[in-house]
Amino acid sequence: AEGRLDTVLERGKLLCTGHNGSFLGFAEVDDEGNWKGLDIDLCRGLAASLFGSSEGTMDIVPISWAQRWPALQSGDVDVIIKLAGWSQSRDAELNLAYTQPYFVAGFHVMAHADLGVEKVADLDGGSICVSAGTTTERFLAAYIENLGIEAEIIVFESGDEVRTAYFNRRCDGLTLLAPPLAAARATSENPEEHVILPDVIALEPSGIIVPEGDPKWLDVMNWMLTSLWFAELHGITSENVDEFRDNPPSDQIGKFLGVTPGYGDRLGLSNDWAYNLIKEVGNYAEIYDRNIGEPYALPRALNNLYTNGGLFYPLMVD
Amino acid sequence: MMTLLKQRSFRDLAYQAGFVGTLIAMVVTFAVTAAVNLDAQGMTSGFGFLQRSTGWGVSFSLIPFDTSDTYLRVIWVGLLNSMFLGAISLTLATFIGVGIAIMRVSGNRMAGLIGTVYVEIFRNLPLLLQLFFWYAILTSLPQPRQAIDIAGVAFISGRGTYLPGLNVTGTSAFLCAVATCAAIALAIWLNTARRFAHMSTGRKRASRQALWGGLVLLIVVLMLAGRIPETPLLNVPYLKGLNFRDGIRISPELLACIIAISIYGGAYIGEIVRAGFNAVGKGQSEAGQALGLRPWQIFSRIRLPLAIRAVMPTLINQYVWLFKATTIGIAIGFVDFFFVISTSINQSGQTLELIAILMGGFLAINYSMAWVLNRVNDAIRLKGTQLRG
Amino acid sequence: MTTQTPAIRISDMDKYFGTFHVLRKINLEVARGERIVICGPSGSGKSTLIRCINRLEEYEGGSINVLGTELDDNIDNIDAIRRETGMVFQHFNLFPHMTILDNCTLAPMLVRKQSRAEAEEVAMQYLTRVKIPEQADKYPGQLSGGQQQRVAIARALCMKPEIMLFDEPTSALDPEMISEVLDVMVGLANDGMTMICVTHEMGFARQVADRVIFMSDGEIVEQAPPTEFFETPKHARTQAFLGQILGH
Amino acid sequence: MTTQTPAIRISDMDKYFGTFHVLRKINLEVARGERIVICGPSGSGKSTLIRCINRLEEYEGGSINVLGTELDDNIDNIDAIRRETGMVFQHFNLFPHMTILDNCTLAPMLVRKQSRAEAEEVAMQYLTRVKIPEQADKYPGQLSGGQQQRVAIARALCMKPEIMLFDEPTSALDPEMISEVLDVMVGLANDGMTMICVTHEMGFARQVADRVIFMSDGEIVEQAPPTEFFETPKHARTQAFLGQILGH
Amino acid sequence: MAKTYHKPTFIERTRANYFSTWLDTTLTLGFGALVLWVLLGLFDWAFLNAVWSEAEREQCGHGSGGACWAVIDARWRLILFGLYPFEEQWRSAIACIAMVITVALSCVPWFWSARRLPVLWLAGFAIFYVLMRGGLFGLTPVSEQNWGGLSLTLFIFASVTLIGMPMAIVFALLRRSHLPMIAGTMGVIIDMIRSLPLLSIMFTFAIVLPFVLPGWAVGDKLYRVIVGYALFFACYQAEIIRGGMQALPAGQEEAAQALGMGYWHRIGYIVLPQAFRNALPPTINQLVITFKETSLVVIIGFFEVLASGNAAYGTAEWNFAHIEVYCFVALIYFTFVFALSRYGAYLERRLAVAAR
Ligand SMILES: Nc1ncnc2c1ncn2[C@@H]1O[C@H](COP(=O)(O)OP(=O)(O)OP(=O)(O)O)[C@@H](O)[C@H]1O
Ligand SMILES: Nc1ncnc2c1ncn2[C@@H]1O[C@H](COP(=O)(O)OP(=O)(O)OP(=O)(O)O)[C@@H](O)[C@H]1O
Ligand SMILES: [Mg+2]
Ligand SMILES: [Mg+2]
Repeated sequence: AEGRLDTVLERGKLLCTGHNGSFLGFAEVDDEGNWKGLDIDLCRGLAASLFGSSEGTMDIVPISWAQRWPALQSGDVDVIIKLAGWSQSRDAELNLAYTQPYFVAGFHVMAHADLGVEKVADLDGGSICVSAGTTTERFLAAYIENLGIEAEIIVFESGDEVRTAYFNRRCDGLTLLAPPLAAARATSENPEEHVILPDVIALEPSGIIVPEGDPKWLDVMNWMLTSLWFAELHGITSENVDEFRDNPPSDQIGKFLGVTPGYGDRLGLSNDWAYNLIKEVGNYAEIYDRNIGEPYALPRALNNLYTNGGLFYPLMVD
Repeated sequence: MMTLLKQRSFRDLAYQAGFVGTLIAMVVTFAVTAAVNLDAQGMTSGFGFLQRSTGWGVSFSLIPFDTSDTYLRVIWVGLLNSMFLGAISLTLATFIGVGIAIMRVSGNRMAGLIGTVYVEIFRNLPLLLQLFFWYAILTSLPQPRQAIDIAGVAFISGRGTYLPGLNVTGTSAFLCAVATCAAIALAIWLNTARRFAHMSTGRKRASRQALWGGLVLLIVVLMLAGRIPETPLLNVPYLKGLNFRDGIRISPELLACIIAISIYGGAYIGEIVRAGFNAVGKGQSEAGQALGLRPWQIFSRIRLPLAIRAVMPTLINQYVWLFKATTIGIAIGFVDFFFVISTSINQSGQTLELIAILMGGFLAINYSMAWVLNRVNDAIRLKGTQLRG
Repeated sequence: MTTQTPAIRISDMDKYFGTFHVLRKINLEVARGERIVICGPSGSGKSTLIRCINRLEEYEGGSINVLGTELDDNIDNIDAIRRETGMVFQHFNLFPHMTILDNCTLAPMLVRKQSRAEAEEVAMQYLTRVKIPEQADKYPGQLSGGQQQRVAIARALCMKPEIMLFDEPTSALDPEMISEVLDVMVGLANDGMTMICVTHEMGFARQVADRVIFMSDGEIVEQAPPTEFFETPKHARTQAFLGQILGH
Repeated sequence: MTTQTPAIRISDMDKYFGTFHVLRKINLEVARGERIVICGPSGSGKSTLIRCINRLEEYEGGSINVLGTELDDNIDNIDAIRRETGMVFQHFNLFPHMTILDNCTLAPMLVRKQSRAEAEEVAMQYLTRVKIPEQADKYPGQLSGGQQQRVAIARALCMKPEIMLFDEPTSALDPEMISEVLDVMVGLANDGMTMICVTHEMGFARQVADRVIFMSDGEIVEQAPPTEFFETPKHARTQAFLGQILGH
Repeated sequence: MAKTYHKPTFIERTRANYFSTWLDTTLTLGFGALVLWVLLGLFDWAFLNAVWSEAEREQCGHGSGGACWAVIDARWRLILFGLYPFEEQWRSAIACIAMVITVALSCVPWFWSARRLPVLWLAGFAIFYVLMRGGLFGLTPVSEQNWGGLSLTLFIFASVTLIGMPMAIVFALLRRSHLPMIAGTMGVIIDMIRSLPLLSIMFTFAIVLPFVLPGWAVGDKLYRVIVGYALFFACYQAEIIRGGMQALPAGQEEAAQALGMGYWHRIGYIVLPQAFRNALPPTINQLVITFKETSLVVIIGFFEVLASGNAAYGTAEWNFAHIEVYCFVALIYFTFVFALSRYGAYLERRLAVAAR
């Protein structure tokens, strides 16, 4: 069978994952019904890389968590960009292939300040709410077991119910991925009444997912991520990318932006695909700030370039 | 040939063969296509993951469960929880529904009005919303430290209702429940069965006393046998840390599910039973009146039995549907069958297999429920056809 | 309840269905042990009249006194009267979910507080009397129309009422059965039971009734002993009606 | 279908309900234009017999030939026979969701493919004949019993059948109405239609029937012209039955 | 005690109906107080203390104790139209109205004929489809994936009923067939399908079916889901119709047979019209359920009203206001379903009068 890349190019349209509702920061819908968010920007970037622009070349298919793997296999979507953690069972048993992580988030616990708790161990005997759909509950269970405390874990299907339950004091603690947790605190009536405990329950590295056994398609994903970080590293933004192309400061950057051929040919893309990508969505920093940093005031922390003390690094562009 | 085609008996045979044949052909086509397609996708299906440990826990379980138990067991936990919730809610919904139907046909304007308002509100608002509402009310009860204290042994709080319990093993508690149900069934049989009709009143009373006495004795024996050693017999909840320990706990999630489903189901069942009352001609109740029966006797002996018979098939439809409403528990974190399947899908990713298990589970429960109720329906169906008006 | 009072005394009774005036100023006195036949064209209010007597219908004006008890809004009075009056409905109204025997024993057990054995004995006795003891364990739907009719009579009799009200008790029967049912009723009449019977079986009226009442348009047009009624009807409406019944 | 063949020829017909042998070796021949009255005690199989003639019931042995067509398993034959036989049911079985006129025009339009105008004209003609043209736009539930009965007759006639089957067409009527319905039937009979009528109206039998058939326990016990039948019944069972009908 | 008759006045009737005994009086007063209390509280929250416009967002939720309708002001188009392209949403609105009109018109008895009803629905669906899908008359094409909000809800409901109803009739007829194999098999199929959660059926049709069907038969996900839902609906409705048929006296079909009418004529003109009459209240129950359960398509990623409601508060600025959004969505559902159930009550009364 031909690879997914050819199928997509032939179709002239990329089918990318959305959400059934909203996932704060990663897949939201604006007042006019357009998708936005970090995951969505990656989809748009991918479409721009493939076709030059995301205008009319991309369909966001809203799917639920449970649907994502079969949807990929049945061809409803071409790729899963849906903040999905990289675990061994998924990787090995479900015939999925992960790119390097593009977002690393810690799970934290937020607690009511008046309980006087300072760490998760102080929640002994209390209850902790988590939302279903990710690997959170498993990590939380393991973490609590390690601490040797007893706590009731209550799992909710949706993010807003879990928050309501916490604010109604059904639970003493609320466990979420750092971004939504920060959002929950920031949008509450009285942010000072809640403390985010320092414990990191677990670190979940999330990558882009494609079906196993399609290395060319996987390559496109990996190099798209590299391009975003490479651009950030070299200060290329969506605003100044034209200047960079007109006067590439280095041969490497010239090749990167398609001034000299090669960067695209090897992948089966146009040579200026990285230019299109940056032009469309900007570099990683722009994407992050636009979707997470500004609206939710969440510092980049681990999700920074290695040069800034983070975990991310571009592969070698040559 | 032509005449053969016109023969009714031949046609009947041909129709049946055609119908069943088409169905079989469809199923075979599906199976073959599926095999080909799945093979092409390199998708392996298998139920091996059921033997793996889950690594996550559940907040409510009727049988012991911890994070090292297998997927198979967690699915079993979910199934039991669903049946538990279903049994309680369906029973309550039936009582509420019959009550509402009675109010609506009672002829008392005020009662009728209340019944109508009840149906229009609770039938027409989405169940999910009602569930959120009851859950919000239950969780906004006081915190454990300020819990409503009933005589120092029972507590009501936003974290649940705590009742004193006994320190006995689950098995013996279960056996006690079974024994009680059996005794009740026996008592009903004793009261209604023909073969005891001619028993003298004295002998009847004696056998009734023997029945209940035996039950009490059996329960005491079971409790003592199943005692967990080195614990006091009575298990009183007490406050420790952020919450109560010990005792029997009814979590707000369970309670909210029970309240929401019974109230919601009551509205639908009420409508159906009302239709049943309307279908029963007033001749029968007039005959009861003419015989001097009291209103309550007419209701319990004549109107209700006839109304239930008139709507039994629709009622079965509704029960089957209502049981499926328990899946709503996932929204507020009640660990039911659907919840564990959904979580397992997220955790293991074995979507298709788990959906198949989900369907199998509901099929088993609902099909058997419908089957039993259909047998009941057949058993109580009005005999003979020569009925008038 | 002394034996001096009449069984039924209806005075100036008015009955409306909504605005429709069904019964107009009815006056009727029935002595104990008297046997009355009511006839009249369809829709004239015969059924309604006897349904008023055991308060299956409320009435709007006048008064009804049954066995010395005033039939007013007092619930105890209504209960007392219903206990003492039996009724056989035009449409039988058997309880289809109970066996014939249960149909007959239900009220005696619940109302008269008889034991099951006692009630069943009485029931079998009356079922034998209407010649269907072998059907006791069947359900109403399994009997033919005539048999159902007889069950309805037996059921009413099991309560041993002082007054029996029959509403067209032979309307749905074939000729052979009609005579069987009428035989039973003649038997009852000879036992001295107070009886009001709506029927068009003129043979029965002639043979058994003490008095025949003719109703038309909600009024009692004529009442007279049977010989007088059939031979010298006074009212024109009665004459026309009798003409058609006896004519064809 | 030649005029030589009899209208109905039943030979050695057997019919069972489960193990219950309802009709036993029935032999009956009805000539075209003949008028037959069937009587007999309840449960003797009268209704079942006429229901077999238009195959509302299947039979297990022997054969039935209607208008020269064999009534066997062949679907076309069944349809052909039903088109040519009209039936009036004991309980009318009018279609309650249609007006009287629609009740009468439905089958002619669907089965005989008549246009609406044509069908309505015929229907009004027959409704006039049974004296209820003014009720055409009402629904069955709004008519009295006697009127409904006449609609049922008109409905069957609108198909212009060669044979009419009546099942106790006056069973549920009050005395005044019975005579009206019988008048209509006498009219039909005089037009020369083949007619089989289950009834206990002996006046009608005497006046109209060519032959009276007496059934008992699933067998034809006796058949004879009316005068002979009523005056010199041969069979003991017939004598007993007639005794009771005419006696009371 | 002689009685005299007079027509009761309004006050007398009220007293007799609501205050005749102490129990009645308590009931009336208690219920009245409860209703008053709920209504006042609701009024307080929803009107008196509410924030209405997007511009005043800042005042929301800070001790005012009122509703924050600002979220609706800002996001109502998202809730009503989902992901439908912003500039084209007028099309969705008109399509929606067309669907409502179609449904409303088919409630008018004049349309209840074998010719008018199909024409009406065909026209309704054609208008809806052309407007929503585009590609004709210069309308830009919009794929089914982007349909959403109220028009999607209505579309699913209408199509499910429309496909499901004939299916239900066929199922019911098959189940009461005199041929044992057909009746038996159909019984098992109906009992099995109605035992399953709707959600799993939708999931199967959306996700699993592509693996099972030959390529040419797969079709768009939306239509697969509609077919699956229709199948599910048909199984429930078939039982309801069968109930209605059982209540029909055997004489009705026999009378039609005796008139020489064929099977389909008997079913179409005699049996079905009366069966539907008998089965009206449970049918309305079923339609109410069907309308509400369209919300389950959210699980396979469609933006019907509930899902777009979720999306509406799913951003940083509106995240706190989910109660208001839920209330708004509930109000939409309630409006339609309540209309449906009142219409059912009206029909019931109407048919009761006609029946006799
Ligand atoms: N519930 C009711 N509401 C309105 N009108 C009624 C009601 N019941 C009976 N009627 C009317 O009251 C009148 C008397 O009815 P009733 O049943 O007493 O007549 P009847 O003399 O018994 O006639 P039949 O011989 O046909 O039984 C009729 O015109 C009837 O239409
Ligand atoms: N569906 C049935 N199943 C079993 N037995 C039946 C059925 N229908 C009729 N019978 C029995 O068959 C016998 C003949 O019934 P049928 O209706 O032909 O009697 P009939 O002569 O018309 O009586 P009637 O004068 O009461 O109408 C009766 O004993 C009856 O109980
Ligand atoms: Mg009457
Ligand atoms: Mg008969």
